[in-house]
Amino acid sequence: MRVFLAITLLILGASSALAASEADFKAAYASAEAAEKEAGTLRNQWLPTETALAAAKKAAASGDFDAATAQAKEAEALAKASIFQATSEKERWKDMEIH
Amino acid sequence: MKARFAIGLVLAALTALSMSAPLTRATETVDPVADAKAFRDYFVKKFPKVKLEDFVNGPYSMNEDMRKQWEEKEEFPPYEFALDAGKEMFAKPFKNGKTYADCFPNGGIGIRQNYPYFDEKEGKVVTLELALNRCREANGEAPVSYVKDDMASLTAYMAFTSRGKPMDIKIPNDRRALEAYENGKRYFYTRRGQLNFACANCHVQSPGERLRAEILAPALGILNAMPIYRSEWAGMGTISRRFVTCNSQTRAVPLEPQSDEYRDLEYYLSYVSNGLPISGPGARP
Amino acid sequence: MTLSLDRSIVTRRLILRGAAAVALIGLGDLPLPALAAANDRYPEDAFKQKSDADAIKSLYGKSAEASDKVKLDAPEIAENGAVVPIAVTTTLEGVTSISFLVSENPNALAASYVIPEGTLPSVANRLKMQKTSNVIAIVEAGGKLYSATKEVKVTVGGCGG
Amino acid sequence: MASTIRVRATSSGDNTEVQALVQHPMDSGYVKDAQGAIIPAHFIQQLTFEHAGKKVFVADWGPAVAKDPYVKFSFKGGQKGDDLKISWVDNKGASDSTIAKIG
Repeated sequence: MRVFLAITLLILGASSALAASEADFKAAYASAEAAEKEAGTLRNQWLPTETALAAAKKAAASGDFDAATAQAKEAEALAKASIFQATSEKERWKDMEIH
Repeated sequence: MKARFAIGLVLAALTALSMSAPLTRATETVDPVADAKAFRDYFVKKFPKVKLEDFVNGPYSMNEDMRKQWEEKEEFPPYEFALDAGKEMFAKPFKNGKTYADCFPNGGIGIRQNYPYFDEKEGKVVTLELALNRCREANGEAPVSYVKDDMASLTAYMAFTSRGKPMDIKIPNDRRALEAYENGKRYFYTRRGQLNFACANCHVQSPGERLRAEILAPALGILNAMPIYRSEWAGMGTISRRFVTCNSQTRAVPLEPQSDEYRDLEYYLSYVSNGLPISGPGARP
Repeated sequence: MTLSLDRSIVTRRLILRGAAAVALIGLGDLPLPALAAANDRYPEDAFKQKSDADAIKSLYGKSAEASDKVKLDAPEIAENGAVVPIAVTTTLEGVTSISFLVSENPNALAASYVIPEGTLPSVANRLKMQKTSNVIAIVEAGGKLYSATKEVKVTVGGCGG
Repeated sequence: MASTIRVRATSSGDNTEVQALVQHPMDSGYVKDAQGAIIPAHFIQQLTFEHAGKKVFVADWGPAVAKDPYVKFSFKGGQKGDDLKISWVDNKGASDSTIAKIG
């Protein structure tokens, strides 16, 4: 899991060097939205994900696709984290249960 | 009188507890009776100086300075207006002439301690708030918001008529009822939100501790005082409103009020508090 | 002719007029309510003052001395700054006014009570406090001002949405 | 419409203890609403209690008095069944009054 994260950070770092275009933003926003939708089916969305999605949309509307893409990527990371939380808690909750 | 009251509580609890038989599932048994006993023993052991029925007073059973401020508020409580409004609404007939009393056993008086209950026809948990809105719809009236004043006033009045009666939640011997109970328990212990807290982190592991100005309430009897007037909201709050705000405090997106998860959560939390007195409506920080 | 007299001068003049009025009553009935209304004018200016010292000055025209005969009851940590139960009682004699000030509030004076003859010198109320602050109870007795002060801690609740 | 003033006045023979709870927003003028607009100051300025034609207590309040304000005091005299007149006026000129029976 940690290796996977390291690789994504690398890719993220490399691509953000170039100015993000509207197409980059649209792709990033779409995958963020998909991840958030999945978190929704798991009934485990986070508020910061929604704020990041809204910020991405706002930045895109004002034409600042760099910021918009960064926010969309942030939203996707948050949505993925909330999905990870839901799946990992599926059994782990029992550890805390009073016996 | 106090001693007799406490003994009465214990007896009522034991009868209620022994009612529901455990369900053996493929993987592990779901045993509400054992759960409730372990749940209560945990809090009694963790807070030996707190009397059993005092847990329903939440933060005020945990801190003297807070309790003094509560006792001052209770002299003339801020929920007084909601209580009067609820009493008035309860008696005001719908357009078709019926009133809420026609929807509820015993005219809705002194029955709050039996809610939520498991509706075996529907196979779902029915809470007091859901039942009230269903009563409105059955009589051609629009449902009211679950998180706003009208619902809080109605439930405040119904809770008031049950004050002192021990919580008495039943789990019928029906696999779906045990599943609803288990869903509620799982929700209670599942970490959620960016802060990664479960209800249990605050209300089981650290009741009595401070969260800035607030003192965390113990989970035992945590719904017995509902609905509550919170100074924080400068107004009344239903169980629905409390669940929604708790979720957003951990930065989780709240679910729809009265969604299955919340109703099952209320079912679980009420069941494990069986035997403790209803003390609603309550005043809280 | 509404001079914005501060209260203590007003009360002294009233006592003189009151005495005169009482003397006259023996001769015929004199409308008393006008008297009572005079010292109940809303102390607009005092509520506008920022600091507690200015508010006390505007309200009473003199400063107070701390006294252990003034018992101020306030929480150590307010459960919520929106509803802070605060009460004061005193064994002082001849109490004519009781006031509560919250030094750090935008305007220090929170509440002021006229204590007519025959009313006990003790008041309980619920105030709003913006942040941690000194709460000051002022008692005017026999024309002199006595005070008690206590710090009340105030912060927001919960872990933040 | 029910009065905005709830009163409990109980006489112990020589003293009467009075508690009042008044339904009023007591907006301080420092709070913003959901849309971020300032809610204008709206608070009770004076609350008066009268027994047998005589003022037994006058409260001068500022915006720092809590919402649905509460006050408790006692006065000498006042028997069971006496009338206690309570009235308030706020900074917008609105007012309400009620007459309570001493218990």
